[in-house]
Amino acid sequence: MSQAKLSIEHISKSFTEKKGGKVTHALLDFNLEVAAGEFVTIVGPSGCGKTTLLKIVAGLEIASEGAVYLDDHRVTVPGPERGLVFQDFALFPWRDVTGNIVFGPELLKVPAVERVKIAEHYIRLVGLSGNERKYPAELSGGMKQRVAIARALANNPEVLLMDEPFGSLDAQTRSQMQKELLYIWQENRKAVLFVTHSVEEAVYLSNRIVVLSESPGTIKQIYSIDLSYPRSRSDHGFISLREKITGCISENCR
Amino acid sequence: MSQAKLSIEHISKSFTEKKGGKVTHALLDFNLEVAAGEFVTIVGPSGCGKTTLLKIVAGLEIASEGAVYLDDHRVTVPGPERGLVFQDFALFPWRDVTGNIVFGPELLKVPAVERVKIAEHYIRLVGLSGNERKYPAELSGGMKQRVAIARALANNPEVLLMDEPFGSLDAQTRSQMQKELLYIWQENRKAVLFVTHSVEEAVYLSNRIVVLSESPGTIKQIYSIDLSYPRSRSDHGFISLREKITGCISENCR
Amino acid sequence: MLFLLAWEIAALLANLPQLFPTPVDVLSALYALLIAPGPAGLPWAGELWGNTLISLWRVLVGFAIAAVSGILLGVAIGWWRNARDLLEPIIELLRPIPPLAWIPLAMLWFGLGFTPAVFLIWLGAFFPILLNTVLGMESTPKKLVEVAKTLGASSGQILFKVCVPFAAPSIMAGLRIGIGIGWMCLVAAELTGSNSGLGYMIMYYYSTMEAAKTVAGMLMIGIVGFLMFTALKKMEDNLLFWRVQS
Amino acid sequence: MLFLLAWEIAALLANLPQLFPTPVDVLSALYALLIAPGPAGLPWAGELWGNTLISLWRVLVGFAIAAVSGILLGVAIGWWRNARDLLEPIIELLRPIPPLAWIPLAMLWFGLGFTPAVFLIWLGAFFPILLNTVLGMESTPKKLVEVAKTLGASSGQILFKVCVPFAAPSIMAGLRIGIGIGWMCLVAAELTGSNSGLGYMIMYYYSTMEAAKTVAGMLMIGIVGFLMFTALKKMEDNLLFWRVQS
Amino acid sequence: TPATPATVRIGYLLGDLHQLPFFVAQDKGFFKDEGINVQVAGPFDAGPAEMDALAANQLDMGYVGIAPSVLAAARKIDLSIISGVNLEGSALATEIGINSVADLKSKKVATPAPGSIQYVMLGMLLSQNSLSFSDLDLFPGTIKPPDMPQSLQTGRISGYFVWEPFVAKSVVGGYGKALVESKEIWPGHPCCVVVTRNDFALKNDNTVAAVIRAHRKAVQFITDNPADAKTIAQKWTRLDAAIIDNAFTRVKYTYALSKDDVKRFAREIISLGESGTIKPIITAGDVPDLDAFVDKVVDLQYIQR
Ligand SMILES: Nc1ncnc2c1ncn2[C@@H]1O[C@H](COP(=O)(O)OP(=O)(O)OP(=O)(O)O)[C@@H](O)[C@H]1O
Ligand SMILES: Nc1ncnc2c1ncn2[C@@H]1O[C@H](COP(=O)(O)OP(=O)(O)OP(=O)(O)O)[C@@H](O)[C@H]1O
Ligand SMILES: [Mg+2]
Ligand SMILES: [Mg+2]
Repeated sequence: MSQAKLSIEHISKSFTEKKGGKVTHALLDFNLEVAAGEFVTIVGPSGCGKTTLLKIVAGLEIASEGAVYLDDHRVTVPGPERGLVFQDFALFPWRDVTGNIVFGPELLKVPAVERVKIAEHYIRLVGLSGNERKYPAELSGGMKQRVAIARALANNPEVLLMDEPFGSLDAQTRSQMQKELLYIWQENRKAVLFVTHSVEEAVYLSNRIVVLSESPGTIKQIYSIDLSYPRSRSDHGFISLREKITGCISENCR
Repeated sequence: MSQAKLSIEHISKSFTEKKGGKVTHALLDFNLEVAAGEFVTIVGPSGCGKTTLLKIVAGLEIASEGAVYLDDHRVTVPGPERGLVFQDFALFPWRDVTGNIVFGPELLKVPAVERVKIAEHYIRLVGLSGNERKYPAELSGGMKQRVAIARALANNPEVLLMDEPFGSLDAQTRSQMQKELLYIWQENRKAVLFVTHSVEEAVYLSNRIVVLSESPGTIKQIYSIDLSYPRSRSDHGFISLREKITGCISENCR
Repeated sequence: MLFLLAWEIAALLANLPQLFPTPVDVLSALYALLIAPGPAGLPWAGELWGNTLISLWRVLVGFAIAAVSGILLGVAIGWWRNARDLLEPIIELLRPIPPLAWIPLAMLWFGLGFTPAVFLIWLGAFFPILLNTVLGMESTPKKLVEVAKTLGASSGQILFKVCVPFAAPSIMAGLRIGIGIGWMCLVAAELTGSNSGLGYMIMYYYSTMEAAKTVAGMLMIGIVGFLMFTALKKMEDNLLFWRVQS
Repeated sequence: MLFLLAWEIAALLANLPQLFPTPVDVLSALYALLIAPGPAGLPWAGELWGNTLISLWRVLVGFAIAAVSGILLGVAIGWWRNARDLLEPIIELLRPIPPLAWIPLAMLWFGLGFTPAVFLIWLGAFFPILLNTVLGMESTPKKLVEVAKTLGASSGQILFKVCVPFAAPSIMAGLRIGIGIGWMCLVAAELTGSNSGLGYMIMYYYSTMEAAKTVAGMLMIGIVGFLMFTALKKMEDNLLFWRVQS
Repeated sequence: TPATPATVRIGYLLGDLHQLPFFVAQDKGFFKDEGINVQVAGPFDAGPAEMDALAANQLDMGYVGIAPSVLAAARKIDLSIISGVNLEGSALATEIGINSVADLKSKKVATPAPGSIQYVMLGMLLSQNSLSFSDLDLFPGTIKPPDMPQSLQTGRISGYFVWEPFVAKSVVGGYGKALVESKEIWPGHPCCVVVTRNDFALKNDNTVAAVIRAHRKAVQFITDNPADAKTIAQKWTRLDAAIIDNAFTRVKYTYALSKDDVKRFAREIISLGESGTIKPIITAGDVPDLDAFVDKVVDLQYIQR
């Protein structure tokens, strides 16, 4: 077997509509390896199977075919070593910001004093200081998303699975969050599997970018980004790569 | 009184935390007029009060102070002449894609035959053909968002209020949707109040752009965009405006 | 099966056939009741079936009225603050009053036999249906109501196109509780001058100290109740297929 | 007030004091019951208060057991398919069996007075609590369970940190239905060889055909039931403040 | 005999052997012979419920205990007691080990509902023994007669005062005995009676008379053909022959009715309350003039026609 941290082998996934009965093939023979400490981003059109892929890796969906290995062990159920930031946040409505963020540590029976510290740390990190006691219903869209990110990070997983985690953030907050994420990733050498619709973001963050084709999701092209961190968005190499990948998504890949 | 289609006068809004009891000022003395057929975009940092503003205009939140006028009539309750695309989609889980889209026409007792036509039209428009009978739980994030857009459009409102309507879409779908929106807007001369985090999108679409300051939301600057439609993203005027506004959001406005 | 065996053994050990008949006794009592002539209304159906049919009809009518009135009132209470403020105190005062205590008034208002029995069954089934309808209405997400409003829904439309569909699972659970309690009230209901029905049959054999037949009647109540429950559950699964299973 | 007036007029018009006493009669009966000596256990409390306290205690004990057992079993059924497959048929068979039918067995198993009464109250309150707990458990959004899983929650943790909090509103509604039905079963419960309690008191005065005192007892049941309901409601509002109001 | 049968709504009590004349009259067609179409209303599980039904105009006539009918009259329900049904027929059943009424002191004892004839007679018995209800641990009405034998058998209670066949049940079962029979306390005491709503009787005088004629025929039939009567009893109550036989030794069927008996019953219930033997049920305040009360309530004309 491979040396990869995460290896996704021959995954296919199809769904049958509850009412219509039509079968949707969300993924078809998908293969990918993510090395330890690698930052891989998936881009592709809406509905091509990105979320489905992350959920299969997280162990929340069962692949119709194929298997996922983490450190050479097959994974079939969710575990705290793979943290997922959900596309639609999925906060616990009965817990305030702090309560949502410390949910994971609470499960691991981290002592209360330490939990307070963790909460403070991540609340500051995502820029939500002053909102500790708000409940999900009292948060703006971007604030909810940041709570979801903080909740996943607070659990300190080995593999971070992030589904459009910055989609609801303004440019400034977003670039701040990108920097924080890169910092965390570099400090802890986590493996990151990241989904975004922003090619610029993908190029700014990733070691490799996987472009998916339209449904059913198969790999259209994989790009390795050899630019050194921190990257500059106005750098010539950056821009040309961005253009190339944008073209690949919509038409043909070079 | 004014000649504007929509006029927002001296709006302030504050919330009190349920548990913490802290008061958040979401908006402070906000004033804006939107002329008939005008496309106005609001940009600003996460949590600055954009959603709150749209909800007040929609009649879903009651302003702590100030008033909103539509064609010189004060509005306090929601009505179908102001259509809102929600930031978090809010689809009806017990209705399939078609069912969600025709919800509005159904309320207006549009005959079934015509409803079918409306549904077909908007499903094609948002690129969801083939997914008519899926239920919200069976849709991807981007698909849900498109259903929400189609649902609002299918009701053919005079004023369109759109809260980050393209946030979960890939670049290609997004630019397609932008074109469709411009087309609909130009054909019907609707007034549009649009929220986005993408300055590029704002410059591409709007007649005017309103930049909000951080919480509490007050107007930092208003930009008029005199470029003619259709606009080119690589146009020099486009790029310089984009840069100017981006700078204004994060720092100082010129 | 195991359950039956345990019962047989326990009953044999207790050796109190009067209070605690064995399953064998009960089965032979069931058989005896099957072949005995039916009640006045339905003599062709045999005592057991005849009385079961009569009771079933009473419970179904009472339950149907309870379902309609409980859902309507529940929707009203969940919807209008005024309706809630007006009705809730009255309802909550009346709710705990036991069905037995209503018997005299039921007789005064409804005479003897069918109607007061239906009334008492209604009383039992009504409140759980009502409460669960209110629960469902109240837990409708604000967001969905807001969407409907911006699409121009009138209050009535919000009610019937948003709140009621959303409350459906809760209402269905209320119906299941309600039909159970309706059945449960059967004995009390058939104490008001009935001379037919399962509840009457049970009371009759109770007064004649034929324990096996009493238990057979109880068993029949259990079985029919179970079947009705299963039917409701089937209906629910069909109606609420959109519900995501966890 | 209006309600009382309507009652007075209706009762006067009906002119059947035996079936339908007027509020004035009932109030004077209430007064008479307040000053009469209390039941054997609590003679100092007066007949009305003494019996109310005794019944209250029985209902609270029965309800507490029903709450604990109903929630636990409901959680188990909502959680483990196996528990559901095993228990649901038995429960659904037993559920519709009327409390009156349980009286002989209750007396056989539990003797006289307190324990069988508590058993019958438990029977009444248990099933609604159970069903609403299952309903709440089943409607927990899949998403929230998934989040908890990716954060490493064990089954038990998902149960107690996700499903139970989510099911809380539904469970609370079940508790409210349950305590209502528990009270409602009081008369039946106190037919199991009691000689104190509100249910007993009602039965007593019903037998001696003192209608005003019977109604006074019913009213007391209604009032105490209402107070318990209100207390539960308060508790609920405090516990579930995070619920968004629509 | 009228040309078209008159319909009468008659109530009775569930599974009560005392009301055998009603079953016999129906079984033998005596009502039909009199041109009466009986609409059986009920059965009721207790006298007060039957009296409520009468008050609510859901019944025209009823077979019921003397106690509920006197109570009902004292509570201003406009009825008349117009015939007897049976005398005696109740007893105090106790554990084998109880040998005197005094032995029951502080023991658990069950009776039918308060105000019933059995309840009143237990009061009389205690009073004769210088005891009162407060000397017993009494359960009036909350152990149903069918449960009494078993409660005795399982030792939950030490005695009970009840009508047949529930005394016979314990005696035949061998775990109880009839310590005191009701006729020892009050020889020839009334038990079940026939009542009618006065406004009904006023408008349907002949019909009521015809019902009572059929009733008398039935009582006579029981006296003349005890064996046939037992068969009918078995058919209607479905009790074991042995139990019915045993019960028949204590129940005396008669249509006779005496104003003095009714008066004595009313007086006993009032004075037991006054002496504190029982909790007051009817007071002198309810029935200020006992003679006038009895004259109004008891109507002997029908058994004489
Ligand atoms: N639970 C489900 N049941 C049925 N079909 C589903 C389910 N989840 C996803 N699908 C279908 O699978 C396909 C892929 O969905 P997925 O959510 O993975 O897309 P995505 O790439 O994440 O899209 P987006 O960018 O819009 O979020 C879609 O056609 C969707 O309709
Ligand atoms: N229902 C509510 N109760 C309490 N506070 C609220 C409520 N809705 C919004 N707020 C607060 O008001 C402020 C503005 O929220 P709003 O949703 O308008 O922001 P936004 O500009 O839309 O942000 P985003 O870009 O993240 O969506 C936030 O601080 C938020 O916490
Ligand atoms: Mg997705
Ligand atoms: Mg917003």
